[in-house]
Amino acid sequence: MLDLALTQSQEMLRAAAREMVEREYSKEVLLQLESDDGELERSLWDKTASAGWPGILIPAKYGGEGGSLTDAAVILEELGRGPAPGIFFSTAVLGVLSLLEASSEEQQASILPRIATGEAGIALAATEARYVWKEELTRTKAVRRGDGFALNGVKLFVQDAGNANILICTATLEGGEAGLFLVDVPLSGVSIRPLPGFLSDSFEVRLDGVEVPESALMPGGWDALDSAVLKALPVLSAYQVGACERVFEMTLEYANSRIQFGLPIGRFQRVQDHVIQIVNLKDAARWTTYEALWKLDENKPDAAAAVHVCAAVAREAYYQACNAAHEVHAGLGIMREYGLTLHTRMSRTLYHYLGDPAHHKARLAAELGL
Amino acid sequence: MLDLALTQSQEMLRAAAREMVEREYSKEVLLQLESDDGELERSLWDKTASAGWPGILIPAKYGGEGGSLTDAAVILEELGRGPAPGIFFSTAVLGVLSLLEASSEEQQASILPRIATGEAGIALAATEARYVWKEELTRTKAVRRGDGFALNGVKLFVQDAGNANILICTATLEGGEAGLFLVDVPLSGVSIRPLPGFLSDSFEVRLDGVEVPESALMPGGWDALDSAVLKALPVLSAYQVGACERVFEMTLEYANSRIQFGLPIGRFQRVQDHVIQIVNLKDAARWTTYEALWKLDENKPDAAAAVHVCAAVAREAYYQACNAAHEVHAGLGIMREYGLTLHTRMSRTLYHYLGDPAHHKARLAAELGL
Amino acid sequence: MNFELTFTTEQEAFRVEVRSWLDENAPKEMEHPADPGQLSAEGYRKQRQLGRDLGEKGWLYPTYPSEYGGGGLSAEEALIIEQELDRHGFTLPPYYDSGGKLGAASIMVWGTEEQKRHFLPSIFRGEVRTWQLLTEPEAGSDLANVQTTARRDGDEYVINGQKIYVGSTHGAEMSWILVNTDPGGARHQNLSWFMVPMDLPGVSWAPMDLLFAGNERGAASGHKQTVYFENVRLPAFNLIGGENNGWRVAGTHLELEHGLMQTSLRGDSLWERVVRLYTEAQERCEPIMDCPDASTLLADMYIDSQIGRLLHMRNYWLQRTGRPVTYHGPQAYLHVKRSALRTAKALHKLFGPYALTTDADVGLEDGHVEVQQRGSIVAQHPGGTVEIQKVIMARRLGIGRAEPQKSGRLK
Amino acid sequence: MNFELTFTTEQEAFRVEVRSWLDENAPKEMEHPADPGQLSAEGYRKQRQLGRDLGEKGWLYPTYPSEYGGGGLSAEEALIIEQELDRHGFTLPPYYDSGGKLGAASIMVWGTEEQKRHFLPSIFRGEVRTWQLLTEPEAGSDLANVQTTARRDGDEYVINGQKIYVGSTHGAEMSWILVNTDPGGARHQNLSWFMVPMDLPGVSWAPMDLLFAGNERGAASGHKQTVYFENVRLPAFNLIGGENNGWRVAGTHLELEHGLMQTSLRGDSLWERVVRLYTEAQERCEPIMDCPDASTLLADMYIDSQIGRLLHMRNYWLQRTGRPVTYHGPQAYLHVKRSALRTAKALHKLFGPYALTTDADVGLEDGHVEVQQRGSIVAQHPGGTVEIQKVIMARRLGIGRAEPQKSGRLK
Repeated sequence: MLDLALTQSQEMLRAAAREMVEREYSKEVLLQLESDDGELERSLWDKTASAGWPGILIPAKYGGEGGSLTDAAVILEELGRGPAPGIFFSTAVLGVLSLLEASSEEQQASILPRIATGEAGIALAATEARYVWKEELTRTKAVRRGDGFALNGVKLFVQDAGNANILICTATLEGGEAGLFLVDVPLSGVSIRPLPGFLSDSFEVRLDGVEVPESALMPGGWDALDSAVLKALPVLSAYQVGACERVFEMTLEYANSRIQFGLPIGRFQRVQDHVIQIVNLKDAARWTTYEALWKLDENKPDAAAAVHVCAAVAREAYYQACNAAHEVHAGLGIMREYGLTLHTRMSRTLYHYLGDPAHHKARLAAELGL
Repeated sequence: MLDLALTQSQEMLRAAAREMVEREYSKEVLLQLESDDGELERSLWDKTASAGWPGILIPAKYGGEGGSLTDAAVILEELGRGPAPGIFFSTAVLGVLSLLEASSEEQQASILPRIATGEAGIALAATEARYVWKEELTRTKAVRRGDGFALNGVKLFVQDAGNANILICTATLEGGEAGLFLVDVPLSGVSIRPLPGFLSDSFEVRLDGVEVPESALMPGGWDALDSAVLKALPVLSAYQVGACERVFEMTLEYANSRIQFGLPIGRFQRVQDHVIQIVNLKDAARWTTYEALWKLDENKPDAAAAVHVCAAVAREAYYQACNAAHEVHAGLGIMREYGLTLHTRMSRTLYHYLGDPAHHKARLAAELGL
Repeated sequence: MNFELTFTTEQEAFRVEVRSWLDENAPKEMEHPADPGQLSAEGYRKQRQLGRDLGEKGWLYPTYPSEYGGGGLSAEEALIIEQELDRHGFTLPPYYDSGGKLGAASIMVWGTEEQKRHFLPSIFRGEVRTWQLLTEPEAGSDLANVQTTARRDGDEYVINGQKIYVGSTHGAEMSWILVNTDPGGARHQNLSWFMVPMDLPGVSWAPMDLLFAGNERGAASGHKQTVYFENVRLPAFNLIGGENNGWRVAGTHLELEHGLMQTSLRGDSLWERVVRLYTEAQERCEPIMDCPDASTLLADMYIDSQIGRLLHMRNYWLQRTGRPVTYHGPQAYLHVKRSALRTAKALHKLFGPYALTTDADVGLEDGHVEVQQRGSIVAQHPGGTVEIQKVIMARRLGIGRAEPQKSGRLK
Repeated sequence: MNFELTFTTEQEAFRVEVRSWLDENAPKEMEHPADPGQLSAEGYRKQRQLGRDLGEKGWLYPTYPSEYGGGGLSAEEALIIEQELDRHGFTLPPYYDSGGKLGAASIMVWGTEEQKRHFLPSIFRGEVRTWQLLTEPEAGSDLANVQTTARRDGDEYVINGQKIYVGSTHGAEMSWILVNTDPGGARHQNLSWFMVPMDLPGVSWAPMDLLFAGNERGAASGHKQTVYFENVRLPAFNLIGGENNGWRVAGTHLELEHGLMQTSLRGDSLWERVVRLYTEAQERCEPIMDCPDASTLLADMYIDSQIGRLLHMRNYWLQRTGRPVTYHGPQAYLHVKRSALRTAKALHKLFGPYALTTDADVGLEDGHVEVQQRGSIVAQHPGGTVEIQKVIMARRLGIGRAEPQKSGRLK
């Protein structure tokens, strides 16, 4: 029967996650993180790990929870309220799904337990100079050397690389297809450099003759990665949904408490319309996202179209919700200490990450046979 | 020196045109025209002709005014306030410019004086099944027969064909290029059929073995026609500017006189924003249009880019201004007798006519070297 | 979570029953004119006959108590009936009866037992079609400003005034009306709500000449009417909810009208038409227009239709499970209105002038695309303008208010 | 009509004079940091030195009367100076001096002869840079709600309070301030407007930590400051326009600030940068993103820039020819604000994450593209939010009013 409620255990998970995010990822902490050298972020990660959440998608045999994508989304939605840093998504969602889809039994047995305990952090180093999600644009090369491979190339806009100790790097094999390599960092020849500006936790990863053993290559290739990304996308959208919820709450509260012309500014229709826009964006993002999650969890054949719908909607929603929130907050909103700009920056970072709305609409059109 | 005012004689022309439009093209008359069999339209045409306006762009030696494109635009802007039917534009602007660009001295001497006196009405029958402005999409064929040609094909969405007595028809010559033919109507083999619906004065023209003499072929081809269209476009935009002005006036008046909740509805910010939107649209259309006209009249080398800017802006402006006006008028606006829907219908008709905004943006991008 | 409407074995058995009954009893050769104003008298008669046949089985208003002529069925069974009717191209009811839907819901909340027994069965059995009489020239967005008056005179009320944007083609037997019963009274406390048989002396109507009048939710309405009341004498029994309590009665049906009426959760048939048109043109290597962002336009249309479907699904679920429904109705309604305009623009961009003509040879889909061009403009206003939907959303969300506004009574 | 700025022979001769003077005197190796907050002390010193040099020739505030230190030149000559400065990458004034521009205009209207002679020459000669002190924590859109007070005490006023979003990096020597001089007085009749030297005891300031602070019109401001007043004693002579007349004085500079300050009519340098970036990428067959509607996005950006140019040109012409200027300023300002957001989105779509980084290797155009991403958000608010521009437009257009509102005094 139609049931749009979370299960009881999901509700408990949500409550715990909300409590943790409010306690650990306060505005003050997140502002501090903007100028963090990594130490603060690691200590936060340890706390998240101790709750068992990095293992949410990891099978029980590897020490995880064996949860559904919807379970993971419940946690991500709460993290989005922070907005907490992306390393959780990179590791526990995208990283784990990539390993489950593409890696060998041995690789899984070696890495997944370390993720579950919070020991390992993963970053996917796939994108390069052209920021388009296509196998043939991989220019990083993997050349056989001895028992292993030498990797050469530059990965750009790698999310969370600075906070990971394992990179999943795409590199072209001799046959021309992309291979997926597990690269432990730090490692000789790997240099990781943050890209400053109006985006969060984005890095350049240079691979200069990086030597990795044979066992670093995963059996699965680009298609496996693609299907991991497809599953990860609506979980990321859930993060954007949670972020929109928080932006909505901040904005409604401000609209009701800020007095100008003797009235709460929320009495003015122009201000109301900004708040209404945020509500409409967040609800569209929420329901397209949870339907896509349900379709993936239920293995529905038309899940891919639903995924691209929610990916397009949630990216746009977070971006525009932040803009609308800025309209309501005006001067206050652009003060760093107020905290709205944490969301604005994150909304920009996630707008293009794993494909911007135009990309997902193109994929959607393809899924629909257009 | 920078001078954005009309000249004194243009101001006189404007005043006379406004007076004529208010007198002859009242809402009641225009509503009657919607179910007219042509007689009313012809009598209105005669009155327009008696003012000498059909000759506005015709050189003095052919009995015209020899006016500038800006002069013509002044008249068209006033006609747009009606919105008066399109036959004036089709004849006195697009028709005359096509003849001036593409036809022979003899053809001009034969037809232009008849236009100046109001005797001849012109329609350009160029578009076919694919509604794209490209020479190679002309499928109507002109085949040599005796001293002349036989024309076969179907022209679609020909504006004002039902009110014209000369058609300018494009048809592919044996060499594959499009030729422009002057076709007097009525004529055996030509059938003209109105296309009903939410558009104004649009016709299907079927050419079934239509025989025309050698002298019907104009010396100029598609390029000449293209440059006539380029000049006609901002004059059409001026019509849309005038229409937007009228829509603005109707809407402002209604916002100030309609009382709901004890206040003029114009006191509500949401209603104000619709009116403001109309003002912004009309002003953008106005100034891009008159700059393009000035650039054409002054033979500026970058006139084409300006033309495509104003064409894109004015089409969108009229379309959206009508939508915004409907928001303000709500129920009243959709009553035929109120007159707003005359504009709505015309705004739709002109949205795609001679190229929709997407077409003009593509042409603009090409002009800008993008 | 479960985003699917699933049914029990018993319910699926009921579906079989409905299906076979419909295969036997639903009229064939239905008319689906693009402009519902073109529905013939014969087409209308068929709709009404099917309505009476359904009514007899309790399938016309399936979820209402059988004691009043409803079906006493579950929401799932009602949905099954609706889905099966949809296979035959019918809605539930098969004729335009928004007045019956909204009126019945209001009477269920505010009527006396006697009134329920008197008014509901004829609606539920399909014996009457009911119009809603709300809007007036001076009462559009400001509905509480109605100027039509009802003056008490013994056991009767005498009604005078004028209502606009009423109903449909082919008339109605019944209506309900919001009128002023205390011209000097305080706003919102001076209104009353009556059931009015349309054959009373002094009631008359005439069609309005509009850009387009059909395609509201449910069966399309066809033309809208102006209804005149000239000294219409009405039994006091027909007053529902008490004198000067009309604004609260109206709160019930306004709540429903503002986005909570659509329960069918059907797909978007226009979307399917458009995809077919577009892909057919593509296959012939002949898009009508040079439209560089055609696939984006189509993707956006699809996304809009998915959001609309999901918002209605959510509202249905909230109602079904007794969860609070506040801003949700107007939100869904707002989406439907706004996305209709976006779709119209996209169709114009994709198909150019073809989207605008009803011509049998040249027009698209027997005029259904042209009708959407006009209908999308008109659709911004009925059931509350876009602005009114936002006003309600803002109140229900508590924007700029100490307390969010409460919803109208639905029970 | 004539859409071209043409100049007489005399004016062209003046251009030659300006050009050769600038070639000789304008500092070389100018800094153009993407974030003007990065302007070095040395860069600022050069700007100020050029300002003083221009001021000496009457070219800093060219159109103001020479008796007050202005240039006594025509609008055309001023435009020539501006165009020639633009060739060297400078604005007029070459440093952030919106307070000087707006303050001087207000003093010209409301100051006494003695006040003009006292305050204007140092502004016009570039001896002081002036900040404007308007916004407070409780007075944003509702500017008339300022809480900073000035209490008369003998020949002095004593100022206490706090102003935010003030000025620039590298300080200022002068400011003007809107304060409350009658805390119990009626709204709009309780304010006064003062000139305040920034070196008075009790004045202090500290930078605000903002998303972005620069890129207002004219020379960019760099950081914004919070300015504190603690028992600052100010000569009563510094009161401009009389006690409790401050709202009318403010009407003058608000009129200018709301879209009438831009006179340069320059092209859009960001547009040129973007076209270059895009075409370079195209030529290498390497658009950064798969962006199906790239050419539409670029065409839309171009169209926005043309509309902005034309609206400013119209406003300039209206002012120059003494025609009424009503809703026009806020309209142009609104367009600038809104199109900045559209441009930011388009750049993000065209260049993806590249648009967001200041990285020297990876970022675009030395960070100018990234700065636009942040700056476009911030640009919605200063000089009146988007909502305030609409409020003024609605009043000036007379929407919902018996009479359109009159503009602030500019003469």
